[in-house]
Amino acid sequence: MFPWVYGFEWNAGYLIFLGVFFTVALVVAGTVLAALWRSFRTVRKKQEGRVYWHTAFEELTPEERRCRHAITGELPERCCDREFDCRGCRIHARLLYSDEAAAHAAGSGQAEACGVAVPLDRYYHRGHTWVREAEDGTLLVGLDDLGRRLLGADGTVETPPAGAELRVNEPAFVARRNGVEARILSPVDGTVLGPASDGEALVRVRPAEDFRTTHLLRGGEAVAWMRHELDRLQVALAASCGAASLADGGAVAEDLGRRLTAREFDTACGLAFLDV
Amino acid sequence: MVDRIDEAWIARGVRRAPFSRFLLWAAPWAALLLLGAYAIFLCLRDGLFHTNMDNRYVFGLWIFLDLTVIALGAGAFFTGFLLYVLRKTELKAVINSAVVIGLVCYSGAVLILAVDVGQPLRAWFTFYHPNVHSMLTEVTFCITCYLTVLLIEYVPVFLKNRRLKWKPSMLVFEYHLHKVMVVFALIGTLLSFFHQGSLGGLFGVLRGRPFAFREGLLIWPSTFFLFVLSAMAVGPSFVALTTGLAEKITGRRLVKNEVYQTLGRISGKLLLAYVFFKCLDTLLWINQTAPERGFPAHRFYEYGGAFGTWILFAEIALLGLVPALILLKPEWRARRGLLLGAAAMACLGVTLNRFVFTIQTLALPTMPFDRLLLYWPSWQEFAAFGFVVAYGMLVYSFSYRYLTLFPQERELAMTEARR
Amino acid sequence: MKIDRRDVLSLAGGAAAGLAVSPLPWRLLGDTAIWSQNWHWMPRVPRGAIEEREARCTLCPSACPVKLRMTNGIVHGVAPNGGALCPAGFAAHHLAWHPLRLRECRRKDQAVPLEEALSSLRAAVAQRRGAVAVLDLAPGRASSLLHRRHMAALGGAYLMPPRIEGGTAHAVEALLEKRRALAADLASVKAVLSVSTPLLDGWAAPSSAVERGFRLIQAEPHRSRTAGLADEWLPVKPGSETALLLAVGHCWLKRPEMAQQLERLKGAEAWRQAAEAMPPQRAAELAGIEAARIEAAAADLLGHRPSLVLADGDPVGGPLSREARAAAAALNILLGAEGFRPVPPLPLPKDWTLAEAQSLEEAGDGSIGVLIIDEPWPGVSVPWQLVEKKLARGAVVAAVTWNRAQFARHAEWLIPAPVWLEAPLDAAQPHDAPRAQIAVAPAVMARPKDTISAAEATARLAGVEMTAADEFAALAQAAGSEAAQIGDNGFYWSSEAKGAAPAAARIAPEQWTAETWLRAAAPSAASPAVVAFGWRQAAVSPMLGKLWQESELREGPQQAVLHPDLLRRQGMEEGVLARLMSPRGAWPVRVRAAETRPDVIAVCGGPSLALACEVRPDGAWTLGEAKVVKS
Amino acid sequence: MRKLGAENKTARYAMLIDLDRCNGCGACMVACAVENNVPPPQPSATPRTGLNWLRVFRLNTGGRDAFIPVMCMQCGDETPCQSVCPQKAVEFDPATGIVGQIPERCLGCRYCMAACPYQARVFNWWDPQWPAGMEQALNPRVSARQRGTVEKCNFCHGRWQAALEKAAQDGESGPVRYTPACAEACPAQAIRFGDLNDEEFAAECRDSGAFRLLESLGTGPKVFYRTSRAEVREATRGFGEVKRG
Repeated sequence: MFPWVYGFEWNAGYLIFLGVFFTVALVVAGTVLAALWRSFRTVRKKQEGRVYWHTAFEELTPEERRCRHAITGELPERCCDREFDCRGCRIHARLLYSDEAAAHAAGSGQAEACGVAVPLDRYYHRGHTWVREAEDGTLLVGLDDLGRRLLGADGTVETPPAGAELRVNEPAFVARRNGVEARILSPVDGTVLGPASDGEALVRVRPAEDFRTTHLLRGGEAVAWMRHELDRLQVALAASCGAASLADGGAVAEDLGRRLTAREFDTACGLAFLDV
Repeated sequence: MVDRIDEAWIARGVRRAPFSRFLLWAAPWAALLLLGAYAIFLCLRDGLFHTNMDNRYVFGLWIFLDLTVIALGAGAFFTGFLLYVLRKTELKAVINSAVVIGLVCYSGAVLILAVDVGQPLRAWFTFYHPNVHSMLTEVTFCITCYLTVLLIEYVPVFLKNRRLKWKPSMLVFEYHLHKVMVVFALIGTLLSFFHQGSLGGLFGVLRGRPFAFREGLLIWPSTFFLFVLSAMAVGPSFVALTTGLAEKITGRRLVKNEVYQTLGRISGKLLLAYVFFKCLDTLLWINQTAPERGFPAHRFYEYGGAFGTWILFAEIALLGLVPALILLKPEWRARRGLLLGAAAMACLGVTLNRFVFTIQTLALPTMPFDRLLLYWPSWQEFAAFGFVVAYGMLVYSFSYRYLTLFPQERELAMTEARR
Repeated sequence: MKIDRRDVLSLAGGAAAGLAVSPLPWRLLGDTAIWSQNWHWMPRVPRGAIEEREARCTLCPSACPVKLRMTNGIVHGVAPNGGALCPAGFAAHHLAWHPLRLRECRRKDQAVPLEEALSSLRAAVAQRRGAVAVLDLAPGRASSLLHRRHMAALGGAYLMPPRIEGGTAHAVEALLEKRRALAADLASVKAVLSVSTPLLDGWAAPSSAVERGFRLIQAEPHRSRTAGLADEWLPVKPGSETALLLAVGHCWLKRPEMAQQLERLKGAEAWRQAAEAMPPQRAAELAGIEAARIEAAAADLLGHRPSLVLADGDPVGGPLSREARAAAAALNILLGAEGFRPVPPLPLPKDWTLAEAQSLEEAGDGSIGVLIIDEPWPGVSVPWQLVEKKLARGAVVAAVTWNRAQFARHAEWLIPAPVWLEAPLDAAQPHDAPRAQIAVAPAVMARPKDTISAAEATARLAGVEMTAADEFAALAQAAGSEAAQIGDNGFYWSSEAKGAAPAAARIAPEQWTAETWLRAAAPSAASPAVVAFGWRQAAVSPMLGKLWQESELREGPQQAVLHPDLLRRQGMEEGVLARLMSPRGAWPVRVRAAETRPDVIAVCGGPSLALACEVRPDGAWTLGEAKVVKS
Repeated sequence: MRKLGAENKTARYAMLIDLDRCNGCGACMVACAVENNVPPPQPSATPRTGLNWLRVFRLNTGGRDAFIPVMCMQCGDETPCQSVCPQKAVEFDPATGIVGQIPERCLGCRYCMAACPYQARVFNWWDPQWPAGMEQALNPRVSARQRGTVEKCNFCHGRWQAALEKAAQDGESGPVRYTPACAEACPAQAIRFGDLNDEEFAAECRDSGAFRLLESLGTGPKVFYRTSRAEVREATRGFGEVKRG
């Protein structure tokens, strides 16, 4: 193998053969080392969240990746190709004309879908969290009604400490119940100020400088989305939940989590919080 | 309670059998594994007299097994090549499964090779004091490198386990490794190409064995290229076959039909090309190579029985041409049963080809006063064979249960539920 | 300082990288290689200077000159010294470590000191419950002379096993009015008809058969090595030998010159009637071969004179029937193949008196009270039945033997004997040449403690004061200047025939009628018939297994040879283990397909195969009742 | 006669075996095994698993038995085994023309055995074992065998080495003369050992009656055979014996 080991010969055959071998070995080792180095850098830069969402989004089914405008019926069947970040999406921009218009689309009032409350005074994230602007300009972030019902009274949500950075679509909270853990994605960019004082929200967040709401659902769109979500959930759980269905006028149970077996609950959490 | 013990390890959105059922499935394989381990232990402790190999049958069941699983395991490199290099994106649905199959096949082959050699402790000599003119050196280098590559390819599949993924550093490493996968796919293709080829060359260069000897192209005999082509042809078939079997055994839909169609189509085309070149090679061998070395080719088939001309016919026509035609005709290919049947035939064909090159080559006498000898493996050989099969089944079963071998499974499960 | 996981990992990584560039792993790899060559169970090759020494191989009467290669007093190579050697000779030095070697003195299943055995035997001799006798399984050695001397001192008997080699020669003597020996000098004959005699396979002094100039016709049920090398093989049915030989005589009867020759035969008329009643067609029917081949053989023998007919039998399978031997002898007399001078007497020291040499068959039934069996290497086979008959009630049997196989079941005392190279080299008389020889040389290797040669044992019983070495020296002195030197203190004396012949075996044809001859001419009824054969040298060294176990060159001990058709009919495959079932017990045999009569199973064995045989009233022994069955 | 000179520094050792003389006694096989420290057969060894560097085959010629001793042919032109060994455990010595097998380097992959058309190579399926004590009688000039490696005839390398040492002591140069164990052992003197650079011996090997086994494979064997019996020649003839080109 080396010139100083018996059996080595200085001829073309040996040089080509061993040359190819050492090249292959170097490329393999180099590539693995490069991947390790890049991982190391990613971890140091605290970009794990981004990576997480990137790979998680890849695994979503086309159904789950359906564009918000397809859910409302504005567009024919379409899958999101921007990992649910509509902020730079040309189609989204074209349909909404401007961010301003988007901001005004949010109104007030209370809507509901099959018994799940969808207050219209807030923005919804597709991972079942919402954002509401408080009077002081900070943001309140909380779980929506479906998320709340899923976790029920026994469930807990672990929130990040004050000062933690949140970024859109990156895991922010961890929901726990019955030994099932699920990551909850952050709806906004910002810094956690601390737990929210009102019972509804989870944390209070100082928005990042370029804070925008373009990527969040609002108004009627949110209601349509919620219906779509309930439908999805119901289909996924159909096998175990029996005949009663929302379409027949059924309503979502107040403590949904308790009605579900551990396995179903696990599936439901994955579906709702987009944690695959 | 036992049934739910490992729930936290199973991916969300897919259904797996209760743990007890899984144990029930794994137990016989584990038993076979233990028996095989005992046989291997005997061979390593006492020597190879535990096998029925002899000075004529220097290669027996094990080398045949090696050649076969490596040919079938070619599905891994070729699917990777199709996906990452030729961008057949639909094959993403089976790439993980193909990687696991490749890993199982190659590691099984290396394992059995380590038992098969008389002095396994000296295995490193081949690396340290290589004779680069030997096909076996090429085989050893390539198989080791490619096994390393397969292990690296397996790492992201493994790290995507639900529990492991929870650790951000694992996930990040998986992500970056996945990003450079094209490099491994390319290197794997190169290695596997040479490796399959040199396995073919292994017999093609035996100038003392006119039955196996073939004329060369550059420094390689024609079998070098035929082995590569045949492995490429049956690789996708084997992936389709295993996927089909996994669907049958688990009772779930794992990949979309288009994946089968793509695999079948590619396999069919390559198989046809292989059959063409194999015929060409056989004609050349019958009319030129063998007679030139003093052995008229008909003498090889004079013994009849297990080694009559039927074996040539079965290898080329029955298990080569027929499956190729089935796989090429879209209407036939569209029928799952026919498609899998043809895939199975193609796999059998390549198995028969490897059998011919290992066992038949050694069975035929070269010296005029010698005779045809037959060989039947000992229980230790069968048990060690069983060890590899059981090992493969267990690794695949565990991988299927805890890792995402078929990314489309979740989607298909939901579509099914909607229906 | 807080140590976190990363520190541990980087330490491990650094350590691994550092280790790779250190010599340690490479050294370890190198060590595995050295280790794999030096397992503790692998034998070490002896070290030391190689000396060469001249000697003679005395394992058979050929007494071939050899060169011994030795290191540290141990022989590790035997090479011919200006001659030839048989395969057994090349591994003969392994005999000392043969797996069957008897290493301790035993009384039945118990190890006893040698002295206890000897004093107990002395006491038995003193009690005199019957005669004292030595059964010498390798007669014709210098040690045989010592035995006879010791027995003369004790008033005991010296017994020889039934004659197999040389059986025809003795039958000739018995059939002649005037005693004359057979010309068994193969160097000068032109044609030989050999009936079941392993002429080219260790028979008599085998070195004489290496380059043969005679036409050989071998009549034998299976294709033995001799049959394979013969110019013609007559595959006769076992038991039809007498018929074949009578038929050959039938072909000659019409010739006018035969009448004169026939007159010299004792009981000529009976033989003539028998031969007339056995035309070749009848014999061919009995023997299962074509009549034309018998006629051709008869013509060959007449056409290539001097010619010879041999029907000695196989050293393991036993002598042929008395009638067959006599029939062969008759043919030899017709051929005029006799007429050489008988074996001359050995030169002996003047004061020695020797006990008469008797055949075992001649000893009185139930007469022996103490029997010493001398079973040196190589001994011949004797069925135990033959020995048993001669023992008195409560007789004491002691076997002075090299091996644990043959007499372990029957003798009360087993006394370990030194083997070739450990004992003085001592060759036996050849049977095929009318010469007498003594070949004695001192031992080459140290003998193990507690071994005693049979001659030493009988000397101790007889109270002879001289050591064996002294007795040999006395023999050398008697041989005088005619003897040639072997090595340092050895000598080789041989003489062409002159003087009186030794005692003949008892074949008494004068009372025989034509019916006696014809009755014996019927072949064995059993089908398939089982016949025994063997090669005396087979058990010299396990290395000889190369010839039959690790190749198909020849048949070896514990092998049964069957025709492929018979093998198929018996439902056996080549190489499987089967059992030889005889009324005397069961023996494992490995079956092999070979060219042989399809109605014959030939079982090859070492000397202990004789124990499976039945002794017939005519002195022949056979495996007639035995079967080879699948195990 | 041998031409001694600068151009003749090397030897091409060869054997010429007279099949008419061979009577299949097997002395060569036993002498070979004893000389080269080959262990005696294991209880379950068969002709297929046996350890014979030299094997005498019985030829079925229809008539009188004929025998053919087959050992490593020390192929020259295109040694089939040397090129296939993955780790250089087979070496062709240009100074003697002998194909050497180095068991210490052998992995036991047996590829060389598959490559050899003469089946002259054997594998140590067992740990070599001698009956207790018999290892004292091993040949000091040859190393003991080892399990899991391939073995073959090397024209008694130990004897060549000894002859070389003796020649060095005597101050002789050039190729040495020696006799391998089988040639020494043959009671019929059927095996002759010589040097093809020796004109006289080479001429005998080129003799019209002399032939080699499977010549059509082009391996260039250096073991020559000779027979005057037509049926024996027929039984040793290769399948087609078509000449190349």
